[in-house]
Amino acid sequence: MTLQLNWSRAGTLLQRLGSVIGLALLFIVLSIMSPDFLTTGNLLTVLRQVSINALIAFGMTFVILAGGIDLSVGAILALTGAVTAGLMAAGHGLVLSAGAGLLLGLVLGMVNGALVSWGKVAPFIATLGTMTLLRGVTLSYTQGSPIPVTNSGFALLGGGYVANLIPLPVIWMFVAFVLCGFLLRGTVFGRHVVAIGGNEEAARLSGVRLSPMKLAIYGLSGLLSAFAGIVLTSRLYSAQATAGAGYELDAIAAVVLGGTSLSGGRGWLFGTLVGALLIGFLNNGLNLLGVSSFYQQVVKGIVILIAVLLDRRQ
Amino acid sequence: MTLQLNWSRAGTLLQRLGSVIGLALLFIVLSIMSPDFLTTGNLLTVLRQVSINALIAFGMTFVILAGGIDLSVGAILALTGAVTAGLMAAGHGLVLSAGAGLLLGLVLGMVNGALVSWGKVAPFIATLGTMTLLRGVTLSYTQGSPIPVTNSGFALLGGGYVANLIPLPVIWMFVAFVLCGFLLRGTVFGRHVVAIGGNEEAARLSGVRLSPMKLAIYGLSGLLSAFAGIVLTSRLYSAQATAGAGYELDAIAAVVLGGTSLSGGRGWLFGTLVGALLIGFLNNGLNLLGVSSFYQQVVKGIVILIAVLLDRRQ
Amino acid sequence: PGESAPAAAATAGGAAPSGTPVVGLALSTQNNPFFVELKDGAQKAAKDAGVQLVVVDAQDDPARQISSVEDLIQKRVSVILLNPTDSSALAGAVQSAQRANIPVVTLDRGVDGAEVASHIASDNVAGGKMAADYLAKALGGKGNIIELQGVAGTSAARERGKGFDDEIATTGMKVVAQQPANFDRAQGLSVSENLLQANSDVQAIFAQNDEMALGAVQALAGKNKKVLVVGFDGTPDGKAAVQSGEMAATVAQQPEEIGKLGVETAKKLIDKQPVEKSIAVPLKLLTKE
Amino acid sequence: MNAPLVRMQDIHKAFGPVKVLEGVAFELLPGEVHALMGENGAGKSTLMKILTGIYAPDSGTIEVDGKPASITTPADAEKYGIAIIHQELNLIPALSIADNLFLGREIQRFGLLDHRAMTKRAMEWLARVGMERLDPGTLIERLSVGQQQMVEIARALGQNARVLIMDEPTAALTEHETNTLFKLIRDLRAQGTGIVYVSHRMEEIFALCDRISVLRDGHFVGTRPVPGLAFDEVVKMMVGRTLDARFPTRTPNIREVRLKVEHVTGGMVKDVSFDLHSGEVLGVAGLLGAGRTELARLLFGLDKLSEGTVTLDGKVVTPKSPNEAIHSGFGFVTEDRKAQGLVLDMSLRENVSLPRVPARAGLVDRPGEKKQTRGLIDALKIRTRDMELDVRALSGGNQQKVVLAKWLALKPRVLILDEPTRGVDVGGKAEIYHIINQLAEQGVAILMISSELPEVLAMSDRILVMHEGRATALLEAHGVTQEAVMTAATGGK
Ligand SMILES: Nc1ncnc2c1ncn2[C@@H]1O[C@H](COP(=O)(O)OP(=O)(O)OP(=O)(O)O)[C@@H](O)[C@H]1O
Ligand SMILES: Nc1ncnc2c1ncn2[C@@H]1O[C@H](COP(=O)(O)OP(=O)(O)OP(=O)(O)O)[C@@H](O)[C@H]1O
Ligand SMILES: O[C@@H]1[C@H](O)[C@H](O)CO[C@H]1O
Ligand SMILES: [Mg+2]
Ligand SMILES: [Mg+2]
Repeated sequence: MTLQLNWSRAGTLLQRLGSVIGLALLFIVLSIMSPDFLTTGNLLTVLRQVSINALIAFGMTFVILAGGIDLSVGAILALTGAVTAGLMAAGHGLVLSAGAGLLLGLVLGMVNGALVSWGKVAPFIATLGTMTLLRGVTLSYTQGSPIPVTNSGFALLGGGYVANLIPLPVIWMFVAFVLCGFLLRGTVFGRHVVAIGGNEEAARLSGVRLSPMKLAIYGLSGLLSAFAGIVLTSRLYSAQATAGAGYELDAIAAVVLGGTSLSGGRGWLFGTLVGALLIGFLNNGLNLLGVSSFYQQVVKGIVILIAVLLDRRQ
Repeated sequence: MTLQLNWSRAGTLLQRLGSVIGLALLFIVLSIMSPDFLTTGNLLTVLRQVSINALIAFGMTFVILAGGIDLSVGAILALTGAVTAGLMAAGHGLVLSAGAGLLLGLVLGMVNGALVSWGKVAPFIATLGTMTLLRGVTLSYTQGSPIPVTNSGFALLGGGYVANLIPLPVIWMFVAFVLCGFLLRGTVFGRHVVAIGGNEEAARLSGVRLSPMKLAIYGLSGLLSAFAGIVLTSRLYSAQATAGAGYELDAIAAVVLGGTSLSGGRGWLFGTLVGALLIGFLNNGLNLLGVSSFYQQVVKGIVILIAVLLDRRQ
Repeated sequence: PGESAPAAAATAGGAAPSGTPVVGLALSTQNNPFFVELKDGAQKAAKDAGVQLVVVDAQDDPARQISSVEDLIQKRVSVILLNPTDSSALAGAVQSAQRANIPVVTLDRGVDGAEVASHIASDNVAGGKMAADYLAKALGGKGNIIELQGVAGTSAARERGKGFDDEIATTGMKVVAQQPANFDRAQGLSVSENLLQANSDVQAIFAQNDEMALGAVQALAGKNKKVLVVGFDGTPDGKAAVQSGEMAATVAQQPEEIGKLGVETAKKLIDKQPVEKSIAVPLKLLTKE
Repeated sequence: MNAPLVRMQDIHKAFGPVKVLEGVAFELLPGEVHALMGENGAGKSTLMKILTGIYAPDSGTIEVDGKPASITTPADAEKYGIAIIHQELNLIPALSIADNLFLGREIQRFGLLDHRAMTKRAMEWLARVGMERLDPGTLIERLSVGQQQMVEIARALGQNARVLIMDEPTAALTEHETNTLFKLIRDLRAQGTGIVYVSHRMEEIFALCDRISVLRDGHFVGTRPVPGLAFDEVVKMMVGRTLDARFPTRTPNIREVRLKVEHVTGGMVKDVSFDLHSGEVLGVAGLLGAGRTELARLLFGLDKLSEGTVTLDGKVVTPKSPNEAIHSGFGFVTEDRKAQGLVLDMSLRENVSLPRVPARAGLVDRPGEKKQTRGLIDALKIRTRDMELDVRALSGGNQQKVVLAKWLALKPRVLILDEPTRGVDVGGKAEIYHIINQLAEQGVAILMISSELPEVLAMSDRILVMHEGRATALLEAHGVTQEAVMTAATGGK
């Protein structure tokens, strides 16, 4: 019985390490194939590129762990970015504008949570609906044109550096990782997220309050998407009405590549970080190697499939 | 006990009728608001517009009923369309080219099925992988340029009329509807699809062979996507490398709006047809009413949400 | 290709019940300020000309565009202004309109395989050539260039690429890398970053529109190397970047003018006046001075 | 005795137009074990779910300690000191034992989970129910159904409730764990805890309970003290009539060897051999996790056999998949009807014909299917008037009969039954026994795994006893005692 237990632990660990090993392999291959790959500059560049997807994917990890899915992350990113830029353009300060953007993201996420819990709508379709709706709202709000940012302090948020070397978005990413990891493993909230994903009915009968939990979970996803939206807006010096199109799939891919089960209840945040890095390094590597963009997608598809085939649970 | 039985049946019927009632309401509202709506010409136009989505959504209904999902439909549509057009451009005949396209769709679908059954990859991520891969293959194959179609017989497939009135794609749609409906309700195959979606383990223990079934289910989805791709190519007089982007979401929306449960095991094909019509009439109506395209998305998002809120099971 | 006639033909030159003629504008997408300007130009002109303008948006999907053109036919508009998502896919839609006796005017991009009443656009091949000529002059005919391409499969990307690449081939300059960034600013940023990592010896970046060029500008920020960025379109953001020196130049189109000319042409068609088969809207290379 | 701990009065509950409870009363005293009895679907679980805040009653009152109580959520129930072990397992498979034990009432320090304290406490709780061998870090999904049931019990006990409701706690347990549980219950009773005990195992009721309340079709029939109460009287209260016999007698007609199992090994099953004859019922007994279910899974091709051969009617079959097993003549009534036996959202008709849909060339033969289903509904006395009803809406006992019906339709040569009467009421059990006998008479070879010893003893011709994956004894059922079986089951000689 004791043996069985250890074996089961080891099995899980091995499966989990699948993505880490994949990342390591990719890293080695790219280092050998491209002389430009293994430079501080390039690695930091990739980390910065990855940060947006990682921030969204951290929130997505909670949602997927709880057995849901959030297709509206890209749309929330676009709208909150636009609102933040719009407020600044209207003369409001950085703190108020960014704060309003974050709050909006939280609220929109909670609307998703309300649709899923009180409305009893399947998460896929609920967030598909809000995604469509919010994309329309963003287009109406921006009238299709980018909103330029002039506040130079705001531009630092996504474009600044620490110690003249490490891009600020990389710092945000790691701070978010530590906080979210802690939330997931160290708190009752995190425990209940996993419980809901594992067996919603059992969690309910054990006294887990599903509706507030779902509001919080989707709210967290909305909040992190909004934060990503603000960082992206800052990096681009402008808010784009169509920003974040397709980001939901990238985020889901990162989560799943990291070994979190799409049916909920099983997963880890570190895997999501690894998954996001895997995608980022792959994109970067293919560009460095000068692979034709047509073939890049082919390679990416194959890598996704190989990674999940290696990582699958039997 | 007896009462309960009748009640549960009635409940299901009422829920199912949700989408039908929704469609009827939309129909009435549009007839009143736009003088151009209720004309034979317009109704046939909408039916023709809907046919592509409906064909894909019929296949998607089987996949979703069996508890899966297929994100690769749009990519399969694009690739099979391109290959069909490419073969014709290379001088092959209509039948051979279209046949090859259909076969390719079937095989690609079966690859999805193999990944899901033998590969034990979650359907969402398996088809996300093939979607990415196939998009890349299509871009490489077409080198990003559309492939024009010159065969005038082929152009009839999507552009022709029966009795000088009913567009051929509408005929395809209804033929596919009848065949698929029969497959689902009248055959052992259909029975097993629903059983797998309802309880995969119980189905397996009852002797249902999961792997061949999944190959067939995803193969059917691929086949119908290919057929849609061929019809679309014919309508566009050319195969577009980027055709079908986002069609997976439209098809899923049609299936779910029609009352089929995303978690599998519950649903009907007629609902999917109604769902597709709902989306089609909404698009058409918003255009006829001259609603600003920015707000169209807002309206569509709201309609999706209202429809699923009405249609949900408690 | 023969599409037999649908019975449901609309009455020619139909009009809104109120008596004001209705013109349909089928846009490829509004996800780009370029088309928003085009639409603005058309709307202003419509007000002046006393016509009602109905705008439909295809979100860059040709199938969706066919549907919206069909919807305009059903609405019995008098003229359809078509900004095709792709040059090769809309011939059938154009023919349907003509069968319903609705003249079609193409804007910004043409339609292959169908006659239209008029075609109003910039010459994208020429525009690509202008960008190449500018760089040849600025770099003295020598240097390495990165090219950011638009959405693969769109005529704008194809034609600009062709104009640019063909002209570059006649000089001593070299396109060392080309990747699509899908006319998108965020993608312009990350693709540029990656390409710059791989190609350290680069003197210029040509982006097939301003959005991507602005992304490239961000990628260059903080690098103390001089790389000339040339964009295309002349959007407000693009022009501002040229003024501030962040971008070296942009091949400015006049989207508002395209939209305005479209509506004016439509009005002429309604009034049964003759129109020009092809109207070239001038391109202008904008640089700092 | 003092005032009642709990008093429920005039409880009404309907789901849609279906009246499930009509004016039910129930009273629980401190320090008593109170049996709640009734046929499948009588409303027992519903009543207890109302008491624990899972369902809201349509009307009626609940008093705790003589004061009106408002219990609308599971958390309310906990506040009043009411704990429940549900009829269905309610655990999170991917979380550890400790995580599950503390779900909803985690121990925290400074707002953070205190893992160490929870692990320590979990070990105490497990030891209390005799499961000290389990590591609190083990994932629930690694446990057998019975072990999971013990975790549920440990969790409920950990709440130190004054009212403890157990809805069929022993349905998945064997004698050994049942005895452990009874000892715990008696201790709690001595401390003044009130216990509601729901079970279809009559022996347990008489061995354990002080009073008994009976429901029939949603109506309250009455409450009686157990001492002096006759078995037949309880049955009469439940069913409205007396039962002919609990275990119908059968004249065994054992014929040639049908199934030959030789040195079968795989998973935790080690080197099991036995013969099973046409017309024979071979009972399989063993403790929790002895490997009985695993043996059945191996025979049915669900798990991979690492060694050994299986011969059916002289032909080596050794199934590699359920599909193959079915084709060679096996049927398998699984232990967990919800997870493995039924497609809950399909109709009774569709479930029954799932292993083989009556069809011609792939096209479903609807009339044939209906006829077949009608016949099975009659043969098994399944209580439903419409075969189109989703099986989800049937009571547990009737669902169990549907699982049986599935396999009867196939006419298997070897039928494996894993806990065939779990959760089935006395009447239903008798009917199932009757069917088993009929099948045996028709020459079907039956392998019957059961944790209910009286059932094994009464129904089997021979008994295979398993211990830690091995067959430790093969006994002639005639004249064998419970003690002999238990000795073999615990590995003793
Ligand atoms: N959520 C529900 N919706 C509709 N009907 C229900 C629901 N829950 C229970 N029922 C019905 O209520 C009746 C009583 O069910 P309940 O589970 O209380 O019976 P029980 O006495 O516990 O039976 P068993 O001995 O089989 O466990 C049954 O007919 C059942 O089908
Ligand atoms: N999926 C699994 N993975 C690992 N071990 C398992 C699994 N399922 C069961 N086991 C272990 O195998 C052993 C045998 O379980 P099995 O279900 O065959 O026992 P059983 O005799 O039928 O008892 P029960 O009455 O508990 O069903 C148990 O110790 C259990 O912990
Ligand atoms: O001319 C336009 C613009 O350059 C735009 O940026 C992309 O599409 C082209 O058709
Ligand atoms: Mg019950
Ligand atoms: Mg068992």
